[in-house]
Amino acid sequence: MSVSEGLRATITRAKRNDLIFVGLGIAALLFAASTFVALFLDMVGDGMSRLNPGFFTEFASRRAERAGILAAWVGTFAVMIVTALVAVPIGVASGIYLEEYAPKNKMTALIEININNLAGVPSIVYGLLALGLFVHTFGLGASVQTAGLTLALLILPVVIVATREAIRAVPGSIREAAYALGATRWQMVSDHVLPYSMPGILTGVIIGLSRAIGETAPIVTIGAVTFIAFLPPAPVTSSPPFLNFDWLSSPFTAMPIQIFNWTSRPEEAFQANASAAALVLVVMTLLMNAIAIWLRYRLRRNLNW
Amino acid sequence: GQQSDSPTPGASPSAPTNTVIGIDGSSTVYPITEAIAEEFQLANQGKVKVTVGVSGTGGGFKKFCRGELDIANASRPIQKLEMDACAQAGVKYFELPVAYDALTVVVNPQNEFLSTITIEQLKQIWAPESQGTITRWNQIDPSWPDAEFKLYGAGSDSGTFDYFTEAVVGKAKASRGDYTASEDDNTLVQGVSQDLNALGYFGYAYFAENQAKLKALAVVPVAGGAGVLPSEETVINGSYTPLARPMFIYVSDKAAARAEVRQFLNFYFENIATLAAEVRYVPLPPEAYLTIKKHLDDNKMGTVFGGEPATAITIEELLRREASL
Amino acid sequence: MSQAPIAGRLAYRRSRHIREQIIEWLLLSSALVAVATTVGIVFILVKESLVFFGQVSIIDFLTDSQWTPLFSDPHFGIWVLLSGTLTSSAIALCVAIPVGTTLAIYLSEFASARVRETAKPILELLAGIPTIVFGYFALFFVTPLLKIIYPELPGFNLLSAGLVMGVMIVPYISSISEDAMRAVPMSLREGAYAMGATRLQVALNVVVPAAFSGLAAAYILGISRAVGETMIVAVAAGMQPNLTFNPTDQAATITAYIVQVAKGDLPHGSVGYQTIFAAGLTLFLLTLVFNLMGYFLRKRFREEY
Amino acid sequence: MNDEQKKPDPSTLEKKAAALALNFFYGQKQALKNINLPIYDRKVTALIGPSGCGKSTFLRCFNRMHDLYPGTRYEGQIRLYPDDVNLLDKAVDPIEVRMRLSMVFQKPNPFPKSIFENVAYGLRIRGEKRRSVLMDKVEEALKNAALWNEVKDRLDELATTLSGGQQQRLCIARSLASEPELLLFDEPTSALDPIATASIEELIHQLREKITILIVTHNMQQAARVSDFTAYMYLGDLIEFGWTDDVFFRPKEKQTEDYITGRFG
Amino acid sequence: MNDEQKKPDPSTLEKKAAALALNFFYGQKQALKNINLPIYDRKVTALIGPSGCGKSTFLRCFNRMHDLYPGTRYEGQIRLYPDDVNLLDKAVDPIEVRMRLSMVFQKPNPFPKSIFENVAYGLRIRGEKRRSVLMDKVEEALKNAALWNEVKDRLDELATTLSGGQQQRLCIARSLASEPELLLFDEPTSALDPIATASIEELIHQLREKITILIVTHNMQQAARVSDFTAYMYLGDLIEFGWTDDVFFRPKEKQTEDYITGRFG
Ligand SMILES: Nc1ncnc2c1ncn2[C@@H]1O[C@H](COP(=O)(O)OP(=O)(O)OP(=O)(O)O)[C@@H](O)[C@H]1O
Ligand SMILES: Nc1ncnc2c1ncn2[C@@H]1O[C@H](COP(=O)(O)OP(=O)(O)OP(=O)(O)O)[C@@H](O)[C@H]1O
Ligand SMILES: [Mg+2]
Ligand SMILES: [Mg+2]
Repeated sequence: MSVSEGLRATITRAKRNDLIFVGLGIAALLFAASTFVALFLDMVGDGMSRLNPGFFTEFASRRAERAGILAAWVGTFAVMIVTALVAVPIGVASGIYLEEYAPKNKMTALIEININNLAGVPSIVYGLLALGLFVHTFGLGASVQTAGLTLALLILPVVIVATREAIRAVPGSIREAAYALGATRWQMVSDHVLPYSMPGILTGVIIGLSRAIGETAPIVTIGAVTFIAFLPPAPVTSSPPFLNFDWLSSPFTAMPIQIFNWTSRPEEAFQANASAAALVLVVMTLLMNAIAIWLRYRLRRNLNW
Repeated sequence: GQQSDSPTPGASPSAPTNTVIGIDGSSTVYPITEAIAEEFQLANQGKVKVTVGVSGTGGGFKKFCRGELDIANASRPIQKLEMDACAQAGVKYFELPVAYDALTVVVNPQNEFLSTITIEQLKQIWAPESQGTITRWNQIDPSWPDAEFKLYGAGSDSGTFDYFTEAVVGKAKASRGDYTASEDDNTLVQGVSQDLNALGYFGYAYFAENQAKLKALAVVPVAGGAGVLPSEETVINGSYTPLARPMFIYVSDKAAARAEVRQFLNFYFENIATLAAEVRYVPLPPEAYLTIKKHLDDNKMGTVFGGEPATAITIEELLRREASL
Repeated sequence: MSQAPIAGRLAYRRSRHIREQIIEWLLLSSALVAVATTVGIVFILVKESLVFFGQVSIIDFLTDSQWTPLFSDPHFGIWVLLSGTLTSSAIALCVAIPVGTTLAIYLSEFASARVRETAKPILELLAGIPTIVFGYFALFFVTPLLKIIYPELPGFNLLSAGLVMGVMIVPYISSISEDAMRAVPMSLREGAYAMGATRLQVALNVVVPAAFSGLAAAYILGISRAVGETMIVAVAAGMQPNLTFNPTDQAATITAYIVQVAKGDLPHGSVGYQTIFAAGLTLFLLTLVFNLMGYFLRKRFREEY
Repeated sequence: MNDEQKKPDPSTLEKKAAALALNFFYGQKQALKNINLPIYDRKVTALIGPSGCGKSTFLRCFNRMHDLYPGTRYEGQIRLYPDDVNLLDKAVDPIEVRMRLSMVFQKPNPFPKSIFENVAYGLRIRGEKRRSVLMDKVEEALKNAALWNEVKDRLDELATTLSGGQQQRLCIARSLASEPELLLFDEPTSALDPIATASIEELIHQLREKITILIVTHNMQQAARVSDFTAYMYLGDLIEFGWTDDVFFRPKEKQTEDYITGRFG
Repeated sequence: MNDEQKKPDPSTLEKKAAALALNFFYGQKQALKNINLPIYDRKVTALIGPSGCGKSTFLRCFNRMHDLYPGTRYEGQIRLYPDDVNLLDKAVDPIEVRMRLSMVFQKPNPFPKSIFENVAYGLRIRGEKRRSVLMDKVEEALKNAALWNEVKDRLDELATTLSGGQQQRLCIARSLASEPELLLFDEPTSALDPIATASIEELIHQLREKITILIVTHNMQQAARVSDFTAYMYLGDLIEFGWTDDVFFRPKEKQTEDYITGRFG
């Protein structure tokens, strides 16, 4: 090709910069990945020895080798159920409102700024809110429901934002098709927008929950208990009315609290417990994320507009 | 029913097997109460449930005085503000000392020149006025090396901090600020064990579990006296002073009226001597427990400290005060 | 226009109309939960802070150079905590913004679809790790590592807390930035490629400016996360309130202070305890300022492809 | 132009709808200017004109599509016969209008649901739940859209797996299933290949036996092929309207002629 | 068709480029089939054909745009004259190719930068840093693109604030600034209104004095108006190529005639 030598030199230089950047990109990727690997191996090294079945089926104990995370994982599980049950309907409804209903006015702008802001409010501030509002004003105590509600508020912006993004990805042509057939707004939303944006919404919910599951600061602030050698009452009973909501007001402990507590124990052996519990927690979040990725992949296959 | 005035979460009046004894408060007292709760539940096959939280002494009293707790763990006596809150809410309480903790002054194990320290020297090191001026070992004692020391101590939000400052500096909460503070004593252990010029203090349990990494100093209570190392013996005989401090549980009158709480308290005092030692605290002499237990039986409520911080309370002194109730 | 009664087949159906209205109200009220949350946060923080400012002058709060609220000689200079917060955040951002942006550019513009689809979920996993785990990672892994290079480094320091916090934030920044860059239409890139630009030139000259508002959003969220992060600094930065901007010092941050006092032994209602609300309010306002800045930046530079 | 022989005076024909002095505004921008246009019953009316002249805007007035977007404003009337009501009247429920006037869009937009559910959707929102009725109507609509043979064995498959031309016929079947009185087509073949286009044109030919059709197209050849009447629009004005072969071969307006012979602008 | 009088035998004309036995594949799918097409120097060659026939695909082969996407494959040659190199050769750097062959796209795609920076961009990546040189060339390019008068007072404003037609002319100016040898236009007016379209067509008229142009259009009137040569493509095949008025008025192939008179499919 006939381009001037000067130009060719410029091109060569530009292409060299390209290569350098690729190097940087890969380095950044390796940096992030290796941190993760180091962290993971660190935990495995410290905690692996404690990961036996008993670790999952025993309550906490003052003897490190006897202590398990039964109450912690059940508590985390119960709290996550409340969180999901509260955050998902409210968050999805808010997202629908903002995308499909809200007129473009001051109030909508206010709600939007507000949600954006909430997404950046430090989790510890939610803890203070929960302490003042749920624990003291509403008298809900340091219970499953308080923690669930607190974390629900915490992840609400995540769910709303994910919902809105998923809804926005549904092309306008689908909406117009439904309207043109005589669908009302709600029929359009419930028959089309909502089902088609499900993968995105679910991903957002799971990512929100996986953030909530590892949150320590807010639950520490509301004062979750640490030693608890029993489980919340079962939600289903053998006698009518078969449902039991006592578990909501039951005291509980959660994985991050358990970890936090064990790390501050004087006995060295508890550090292994803490690592093992942290490992379990990380694996739990990994699993949730993996499910989110899988769902996103599975459900999106059907949606090629 | 017996529960109506005790809105302990999860309590269900119709099913006494579901009864929960709610305990919360100091993280320092926590290991003792946890050990007791664990054994108690085992002994009971879970018929009575116990929860133990760590909201801090203040957080514990806050809930306690709102009637939300049955028992508050406290690493210090109840204070004026909290007494008022309790009085206002009509919560009366039994104050029950349960064990002693020996605040331990530690240095790096490779520290050759220090094995004994006087309260006077500690005061010089920790006094607020020393901040920025007294920073080197040889400023305390010319025979010590000319090197900067690094201080490690309890967070200023903790009872440990209050007690140490009162006992050493002479005024609660009076301390220099340029030291590494942590609520998590393990991080202090970590700090001292890695730092040749470190000096720190924390609960005895953390020293006991990490003896290989730390060196405890013998403390000389009054000038010219002999240094005393912290141990069960020196605490009980009162020679490890002023850094031995009592720890308490507070039981609300309404809770104390409940059978299962009584049962729990009985269990508490039957087993405290062994269990406290197991978690590295110093139990009181058996006769002390009898006296304390008797308050409960005699319905003697209230505090013997009048809402003031107190230091240098040897077991003897404590018992004297208790007797006055 | 004729206002004559409309033939039955075209008139409004009342029942349908009312049902739609009710649904809209329900959705709106969900959206208002987010507003209520903010109101709740502000209410609790302001209410409790008023008690505090009743006893401590706001001037002292803003100008005092010492933070010893729990000492016998109390000082309430919030700048001391702010300096810790700002320094640790600045360190974190120094890591997170370059690494995150490089990664985003690499993944969006250079990497193959395979690499991208593998790397993104892994990065998102990093975001899902409980921060308390990161905290101990900083204290027991990173600090000793740094000490090899710089033996003078104290066991607690802002540097390692900030670095680890930066790593924690990388996925937030890279993920959101990458989404923003991928949303830049291919036609813009093709415009530049067609002129003979290299990949890096296209990325830096076209894609990055076009995705600016998305990048701004990512950075702002990163800042909010850094400022609001609690457990990492609580564990690894030391708890010594120091008016310092030196990364190798130890220092307390606002969040670490709050979480510590929240579970400490102070009597509730005392001035010392009340400080956590004043500190929380400061933190809230700080993140609010950043988030509003982000909002207006986004609005101002909203992409019009 | 296929019906050249039998070409009566339009005024003798029955009207299905008519725009009367219709103006339309996007915010400040006027997109339609005083349009008067009859739509004759069971005839195909084509709307042609350069891009941006307001063809789609006009079409979307008929089923009140603009109501969905804020800042739009109608003036004048669109009367629907035989009811003889103004579709644009505030008292008219747009949902009811849309149930009677169906629209097919430029790009095929099947719902990402099964083929069956796509066609049944119009009936479902009308409250029809009986599977057998749905089945019958779906079959009928697919037959009318000349798609039945191709999809009868795969009614449960996702509609998005169909080819472009099939998707567009599916969208037509979806519109037909609820038996609309007027079918609105907005450039229904512009996203399709020639073969698919031919099949849609063939379909329009068949449908006009039973149904009134208003079709927007940018393709003059197509307008010439499928329509009975043609309206030529330019920058929001209706320039000319008449029998298709008149408009194409004997245009009254110079502007129309220029456009049709490719000399405008 | 405007140059009917002086219409020499094409073989006497100088070639700027030529496709020789060109095949192109998107993965398994063959989009171009054995295309042989000369592009004459300083003439406008129009590519027409139904949607999906491969016009854009062909155009994009010239500046190796397909290299950006994985799974694409070229076979055959595109020779560029006077160097007489094969543009598709692996040894040829696509960046160098793109620096000599400029492309204007269907939708205006100005960079989110100032008007000045948009036009200067090609020069900047060629390493030109002198403000005065840049200024001169930008002015010249904007004048050539008939945009200078409209934007000379607002060169520092964001290019996205321009109207659609102005944006497209800006994109043309951007291409012109780096003095390309061959300009590739892919439906440059399809997103524009008639007035903007007319201004772009006028511009093409002026440009062909200096530069070779290859333009894809779906608008046959436009092809007739602006081009010297026309190529008709169908489903990846080149069906007919010749002087524009020959192709339009004396097509050799029945297929071409059908398409042009609107009877294809
Ligand atoms: N949502 C809108 N807001 C403002 N103006 C609009 C909107 N939609 C269309 N317009 C304008 O209204 C005019 C008519 O647009 P319309 O879409 O009806 O044209 P059209 O004839 O269908 O063109 P095409 O053949 O390109 O589809 C155009 O000038 C267009 O820019
Ligand atoms: N990225 C791609 N991957 C696979 N097939 C493609 C891709 N892009 C285009 N095609 C196919 O290649 C063929 C030619 O497409 P091309 O875009 O070149 O058509 P065109 O003549 O430009 O059509 P139009 O007038 O609609 O722009 C079409 O069948 C198209 O579906
Ligand atoms: Mg249109
Ligand atoms: Mg094309």
